[in-house]
Amino acid sequence: MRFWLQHLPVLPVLIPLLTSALMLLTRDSQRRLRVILGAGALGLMALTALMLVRATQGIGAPRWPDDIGVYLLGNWPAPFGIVLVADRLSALMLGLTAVLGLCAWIYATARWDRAGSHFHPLFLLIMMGLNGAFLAGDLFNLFVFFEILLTASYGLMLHGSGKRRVGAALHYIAVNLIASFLLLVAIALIYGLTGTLNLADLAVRALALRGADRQLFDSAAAILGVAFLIKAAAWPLNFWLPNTYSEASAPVAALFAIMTKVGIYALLRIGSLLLPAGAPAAFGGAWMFPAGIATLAFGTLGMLASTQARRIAAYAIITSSGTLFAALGMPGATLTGPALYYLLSSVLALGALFLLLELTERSQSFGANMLAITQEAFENDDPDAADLSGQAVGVPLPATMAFLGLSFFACALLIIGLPPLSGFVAKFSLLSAALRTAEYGAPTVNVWLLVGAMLFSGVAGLIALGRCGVRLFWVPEDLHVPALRLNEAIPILVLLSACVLLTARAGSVMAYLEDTAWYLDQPDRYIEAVLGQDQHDFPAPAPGSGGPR
Amino acid sequence: MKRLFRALPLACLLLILWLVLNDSLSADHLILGTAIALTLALLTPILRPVRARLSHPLTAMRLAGHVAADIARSNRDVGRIILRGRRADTRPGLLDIPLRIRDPHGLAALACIITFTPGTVWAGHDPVSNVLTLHVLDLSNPDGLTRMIQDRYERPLMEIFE
Amino acid sequence: MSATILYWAGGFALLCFSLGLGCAAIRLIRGPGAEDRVLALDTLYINGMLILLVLGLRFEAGLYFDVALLIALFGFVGSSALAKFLLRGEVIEP
Amino acid sequence: MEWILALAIGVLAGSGVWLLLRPRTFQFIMGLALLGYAVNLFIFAMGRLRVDAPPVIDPAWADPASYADPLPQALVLTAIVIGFATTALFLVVLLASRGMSDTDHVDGEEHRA
Amino acid sequence: MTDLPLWAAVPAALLLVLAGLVTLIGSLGLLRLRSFRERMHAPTMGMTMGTFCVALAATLIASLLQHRPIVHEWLICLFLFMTAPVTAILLMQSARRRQRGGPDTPAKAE
Amino acid sequence: MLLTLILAIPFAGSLCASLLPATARRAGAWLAGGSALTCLVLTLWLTPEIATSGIIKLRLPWIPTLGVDLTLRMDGYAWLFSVIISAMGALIALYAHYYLSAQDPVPRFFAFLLSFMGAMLGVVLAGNLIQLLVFWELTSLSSFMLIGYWHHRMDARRGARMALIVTGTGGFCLLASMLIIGHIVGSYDLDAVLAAATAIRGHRWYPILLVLLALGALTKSAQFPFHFWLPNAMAAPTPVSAYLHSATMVKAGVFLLARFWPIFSGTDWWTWIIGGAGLCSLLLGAYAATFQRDMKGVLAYSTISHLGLITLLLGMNSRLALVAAVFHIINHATFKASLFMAAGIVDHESGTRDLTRLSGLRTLMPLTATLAMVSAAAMAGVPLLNGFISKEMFFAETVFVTGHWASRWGLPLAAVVAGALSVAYSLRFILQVFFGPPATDLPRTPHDPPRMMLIPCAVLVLFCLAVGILPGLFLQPVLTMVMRALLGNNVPAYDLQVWHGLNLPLLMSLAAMIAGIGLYLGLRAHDRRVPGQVPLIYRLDGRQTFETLLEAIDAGSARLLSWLQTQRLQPQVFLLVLATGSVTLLPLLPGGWWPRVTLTTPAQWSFGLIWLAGGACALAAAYQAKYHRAASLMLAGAAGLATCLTFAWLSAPDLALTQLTVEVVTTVLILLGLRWLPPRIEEFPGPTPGTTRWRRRRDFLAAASTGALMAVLAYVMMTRPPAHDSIAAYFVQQAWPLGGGANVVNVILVDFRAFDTFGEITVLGVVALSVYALLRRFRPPAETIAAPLRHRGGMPATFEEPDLQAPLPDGTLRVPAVLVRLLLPVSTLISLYFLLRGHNLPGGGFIGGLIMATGIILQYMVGGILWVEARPLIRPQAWIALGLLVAGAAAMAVWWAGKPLLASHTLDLALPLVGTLHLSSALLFDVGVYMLVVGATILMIIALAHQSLRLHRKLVEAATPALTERGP
Repeated sequence: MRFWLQHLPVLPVLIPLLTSALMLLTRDSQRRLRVILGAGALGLMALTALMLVRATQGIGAPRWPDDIGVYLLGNWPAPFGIVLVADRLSALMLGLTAVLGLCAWIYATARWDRAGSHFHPLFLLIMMGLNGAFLAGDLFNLFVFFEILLTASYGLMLHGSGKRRVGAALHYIAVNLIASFLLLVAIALIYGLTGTLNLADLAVRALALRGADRQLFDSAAAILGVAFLIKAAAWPLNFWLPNTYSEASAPVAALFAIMTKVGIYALLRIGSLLLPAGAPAAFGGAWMFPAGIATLAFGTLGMLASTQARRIAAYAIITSSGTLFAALGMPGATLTGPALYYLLSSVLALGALFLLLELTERSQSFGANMLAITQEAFENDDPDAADLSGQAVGVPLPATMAFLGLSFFACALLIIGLPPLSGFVAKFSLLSAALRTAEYGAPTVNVWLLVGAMLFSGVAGLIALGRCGVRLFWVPEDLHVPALRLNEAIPILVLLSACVLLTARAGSVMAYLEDTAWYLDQPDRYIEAVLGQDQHDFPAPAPGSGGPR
Repeated sequence: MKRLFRALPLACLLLILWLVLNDSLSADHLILGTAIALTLALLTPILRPVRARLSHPLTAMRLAGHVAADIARSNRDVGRIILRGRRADTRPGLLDIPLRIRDPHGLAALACIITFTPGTVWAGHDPVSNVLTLHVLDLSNPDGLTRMIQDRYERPLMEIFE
Repeated sequence: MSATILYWAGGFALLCFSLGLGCAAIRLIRGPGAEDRVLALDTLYINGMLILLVLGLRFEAGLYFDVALLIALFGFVGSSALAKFLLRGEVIEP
Repeated sequence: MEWILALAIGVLAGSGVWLLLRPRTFQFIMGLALLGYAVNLFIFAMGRLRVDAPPVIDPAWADPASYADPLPQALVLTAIVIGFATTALFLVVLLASRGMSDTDHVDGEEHRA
Repeated sequence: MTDLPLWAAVPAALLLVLAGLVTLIGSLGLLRLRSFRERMHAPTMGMTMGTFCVALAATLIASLLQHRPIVHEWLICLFLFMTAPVTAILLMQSARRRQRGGPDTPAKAE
Repeated sequence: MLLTLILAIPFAGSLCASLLPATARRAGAWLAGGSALTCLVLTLWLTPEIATSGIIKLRLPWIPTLGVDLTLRMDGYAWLFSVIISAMGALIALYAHYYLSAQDPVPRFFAFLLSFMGAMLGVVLAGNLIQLLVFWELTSLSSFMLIGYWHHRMDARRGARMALIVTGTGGFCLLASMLIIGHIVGSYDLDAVLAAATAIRGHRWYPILLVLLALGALTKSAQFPFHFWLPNAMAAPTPVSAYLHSATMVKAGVFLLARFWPIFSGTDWWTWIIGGAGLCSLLLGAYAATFQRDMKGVLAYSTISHLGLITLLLGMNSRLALVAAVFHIINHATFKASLFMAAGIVDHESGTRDLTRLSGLRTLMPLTATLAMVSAAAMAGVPLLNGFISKEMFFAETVFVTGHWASRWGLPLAAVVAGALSVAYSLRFILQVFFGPPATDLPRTPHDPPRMMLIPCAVLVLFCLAVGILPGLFLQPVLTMVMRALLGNNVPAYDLQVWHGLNLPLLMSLAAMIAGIGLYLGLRAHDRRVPGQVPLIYRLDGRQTFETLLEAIDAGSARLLSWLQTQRLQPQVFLLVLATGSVTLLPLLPGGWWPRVTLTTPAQWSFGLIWLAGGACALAAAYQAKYHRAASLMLAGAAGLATCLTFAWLSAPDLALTQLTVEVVTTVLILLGLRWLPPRIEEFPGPTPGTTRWRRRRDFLAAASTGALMAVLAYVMMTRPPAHDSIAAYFVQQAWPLGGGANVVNVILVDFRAFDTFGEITVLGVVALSVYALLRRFRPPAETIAAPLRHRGGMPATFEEPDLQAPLPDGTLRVPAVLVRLLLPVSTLISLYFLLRGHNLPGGGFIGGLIMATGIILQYMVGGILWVEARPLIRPQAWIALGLLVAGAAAMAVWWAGKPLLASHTLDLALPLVGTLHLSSALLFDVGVYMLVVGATILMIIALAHQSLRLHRKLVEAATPALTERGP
């Protein structure tokens, strides 16, 4: 156990990677084996994430100085080699990813994993990309993990194929490819100016930049910011999102709920580290707030204007991004904790909503819709996948409609921010923190703008989701009770219970997040932990043959 | 064992290639090179069912000399034609040459030689009638060219490959 | 002395090769036929390879040789794929 | 040399961006390719230009000043491979889109004025 | 390169100059010749003479500098020799086929 | 503890009810009634404690960092409401049991009802503002569910949604106001807030705070101008209307106003906003009620009116008015609920609620008629009923208003008018339904309902009578307790009596009564002419306005959205370019960054020429990409070659090698795709449309500026001295001593930054898998199947199975095949050469892998897919997997030496003959890279190439419909 613990920060990357490699050795038709492997890997990842969350709190087995786990890959000291850093924020995001991923995956095993090849490896690899991006302590490594998660997301986005999906994916890929170029250019510029790629080292060196160097650095940071803002879906760079998210297959869309948050994570992380040197405009500086308000307004507008449930959900993602930007763009770290709470709640809720909507759509007119989906998804030239359409029907569970209705209701509450679930707590805590910043010299106009925009988005959500829910559950005369599988219902239940848990334990969760925010406001600890990390010399369990280096 | 034996020429070739590439005759390269060359030579027939049989190395050397000389000469000719540009009264055209050589490797070698010589390009080969079509930049002396290819190239190639 | 001679000779050769590269590029741009372009691309590769060889001579570095070797070995792949595309309509047939 | 390379980067990037703004999928993918060259050269240029100083060191003489900066090169290598991969993927997606929508417009439908 | 004796440097330099000229003429042919089939012949000059001369010069210089025969430049010639017909044959075929179709063949839909 | 129980029991009951089977009618009713009764008993149990100590409080921590706790707090005021809620709940449960029909899912109804009850109790018991808000919104939500209970009816859906949106929006405003209060006070605790009254009133945010609070309260209480949802909420089952929309939920708004009365009242703002809204609702509601056609419509508008009365009283800034308001809350709850029940009974029994159809029911259902008449009399303010007393108090308050003459005269006048109207609609309600000739065209013949259904109604009527006759006895102590809770020790002296002597209020009452009767008689003609139409303001249909507004919002937002976003890619890319360009320029605007000292490498002619050609090719590629795809591809290839030469020239041999091989593979890849693209014949040269020209110009400008920006940035950076302590120096210095390799780039790739490489090969693998997965579902474009292939480059129109045994292909490919097959071992050898030497000289896994892959692709090119795949060669997928696993194993092997992942580890094996053999984990890692690159590249290319097979199969199928089995 101790042996594994010392490698804890790298496990969230390694587990999915190796498991997916193992899966590739099996055939696509050996689905059961792949499912078993996937279950094992995702379970292990969840366990690892849990342990990381505990470790970064100072509880549990691996004890790290300052509760920040630094893993030197290749045993090269910090600014030179690549480091993985597990601090509270990373651990939090890892935990969230694990929960969401597990749920989406379980859901997919009911049906969707047979709608095309290689669902399981791709799913694990996107998890790997997400985990890596949350752990990366190196700018270029962050880019690499972004690429992994993006390419895997392209694959998953295309999973199931079909005209509209491919069309949406084309745009998604096109925009993200350009964003990747921007990322590369920015990283290159930053390296050219500072001579480092390590984030902690960069934070130190950015302090010393003066004059023209600083100007160029700000330019580079601006490009970097644009790249992250694209991924985080800031207006006007987010037009790809509604189509993409509403056309993706349900489990994929659910997992995508966290994709925009990766961009936000990157902005938050880099912004926090560059804070002492003066955060550049996109990283919590001048534009983040206006971008957030614009995005929030745009998402709200989109929710109002959409009639289709999935599109509403997609715009809800934009709204949540906008809220986060605006919150993180307010001065000081007062809003960071509540913003993180909001992030947790909205990711879980939106994930659940995407899963749910597919089931709901299935109830609309069973014959036509289901058949269309099935044909679209399972039309395949290879004979071993051809006759799956028959199996795709589950067993009608009791009280299916009540379950769906209540779940939808709960999701709607979470997204709108109505009591009693965590959406409300998030909204309330954000707003109360926003008002508090007014005391610390934030422009009052901004405070009111934020409060107003958030409340208005709540109202808009109420209108949109109300209409949508009424249409889905109340209007149709011939609501067909969909055949639901247990592994389609359980993930939704788990996600929503997670939200309930967030609500019930709001006190302790909020305390944890406030601590996280506090750590983010003090980048010195992070920097010291990374740059001060000695080369590892783990106690070997068995005498190794030959001398290491 | 027979396979091994049949793979030997190719293996030797590959080993030489390896050594030239690494520019070294040290023991480790020899061993590594032999291993790699043998493995590759043993695996190659999977995708290369037709094997070349080589003989008469001396003829081959002589042929190489001829080819080098012809290349140099035709370089000069073609260069002149290019430099003269539109004033040059060249008559480009196609030329059919009946062949006797059948071995695919021999034909391939002939193709290499013809293509590698400026002024002539392989323009087609009819396997049934075994007629080679050439495109020639300056077709002032078709018979001479036909003879040259048949005597200077085809015959030695037949000696080598058949 | 010999270094100077070689330097200038190398420079001259480089210039010639680059000019040749330019000629090929003009043909590549002007066309008119697709075959012309393929041919020009092939020439471009050859000229590039020669440039690398001369650079290798100038800098006395074997590293350039590798690139040239690779061009010699695989420079034709692109152009022959193109040629096959022109000839048969697809590069890899059933 | 610097200005030549800078101009080259500019021309490549300009052509690439122009193509990215065009309506056909093939134009887009060519734009990606050209922009990819530009970006790779740009990253490479961040290590500053060195002639005849490949970072293949003489073990006895490992003075950083006498070798080109190896790190941007490593980054470009990664970028080239990732660029290749994404180009391939985009190509296949555009083919799929073409197969399903019967058009090669980037929006999957023709916009007629 | 200063160690190189003059008797070797001069021929090597001449070889280089020759290579340059030949290759340039070959490439020029690409522009000056009238039809595609004629143009087919031109680049071969660079491929053959140009490469030969450069390889020869390289071998000369490298062998003298390192005091042992260095032959790996000839691999390049070998590979060129081996691969040259592939493109040429395909290209010629393509050009012939198109010509057979007549000048009014619709433009290729590449 | 008891407080928790009071709050928990309804929710627990709700949960139980929701778990009951849909047919458990009786159990549901018992559950609901039982829960409500228990709550009532518990509340009453607490009475002595409330009476003596004033407040009972219970605090459970929830989110301490935000100052939000679960605080249950019961004082006299809350007690009063708890009693109303639970008592009414019990009565309604009984009533509903008889009201609901057999088809309805009854347990669900009770589940919602109970959850509403719990929420409502939560509102009144909340000791924390945020907690109050939570329950406040819960009442809205459960009201939504209850209104939409019969969701198959459109009016129910609409009404439910309207109520939800209006009250929900109000809730958000309330949230904002609570936040501001919390901000001002520094706590959300109710007691703390009540103690900070002066601070709140004096704060500069007070006006906005008040507006927000009023929005919350007025929407909830259906006050003007948000009153319209209440009549539409009448689509709910009548028990719901009786319970939520008359007795309890709509009272939440006035509950809140009264609760905060000590804090907020006493300012002009308060008077104008609250009083004004109350006055408007009072008059408007009464006026509209007079003309309604629907029985429940009358009651709904009268509810608005009565709530307006209460609100007006609250807005009067007088403590006595507050007393009157609270008193009227109680009274209104009783008589209105009983009226609703009566209306529900009539509806239930006769099948309609239409006042124009109903008539003369007095004889058919005498008991109901009696009860309804008494309640209606209470509503009209007839003496000896409770409505009279509260109305007298109201009149008295209006008389004592001071200030502006308009309010001095206007308010009493308005009061009389409202009184007259209430008399009129009460009369109309009773006379139309129960008097007159017996109706004949009713859907059902009505008769009195079962006794048990009448009991709730009767209980309430009895209460009306009791209070009306002996108010002092029944309500004086309660009211005092309530007032103490609200006002502390400032409770004004008041006297609840039926007879105060002949005074102005009594005269006003009389006037109202007479005017009301007259009004009723006068309006009968109008009523017969246009039944149900409200004169003068019928155009101001709240529902219509609301729906129009919603639609306008939808349409407007859709339009705005279409203006603010685009579904097309080109504008998106343009925006992206624009955004990036401008933000990059922004920090550079001040200038001062142009290099002064330039450290240039001397320019070379040849290099310039290379880029002259390369740049021209790039431009030409851009120009040709539309119509001459293959040409464009070649031109881009030329630019790629120039890039490759640049890398080589500028000391990056590894890059040159990689660029070259990637170039080759990419060309093949794109060529494979080209065949699936539609033919594009150059369009007929005609005038280009102006927009297109403009767009092209704009795009050109964007492209040119981007290029210029990149060029400038690159130039500035290149001429800038390198960062003085770049980490690159470490790599150069340590590559040999610590990394064991001379090629620093490779050492970085496989050792210093091997993790990046690991990630990068994963990307490659992922892409290969995605490509494969997508292509499995590839659909060839329609016209490639439709049009014969001859037109596309002379492929055979029919599919001939290639001869898999033929040693060499026939025809043109024969000679190339011989050569290319000979090349395979050579290229494999060279790939291994580049792989193995990578650590010390340019090369490595990537380059090696790509060379190997190219060699194999060549075989496919000359041999054809089927021929090659008939021979066991390679399983790309397995190579990808093995590549990842080998790299992973190389990375993890050092774990057992106690080192972190990817630390390099060398194993020196002493072998005979050879000497020592270095086996480094870095080399193993590179082997993994090699395998993966081979696998991924091949998988992609081959997957793409396989589409031709698919097309051929389709062609064969199309040609021979009978033969539809799949090929091998």
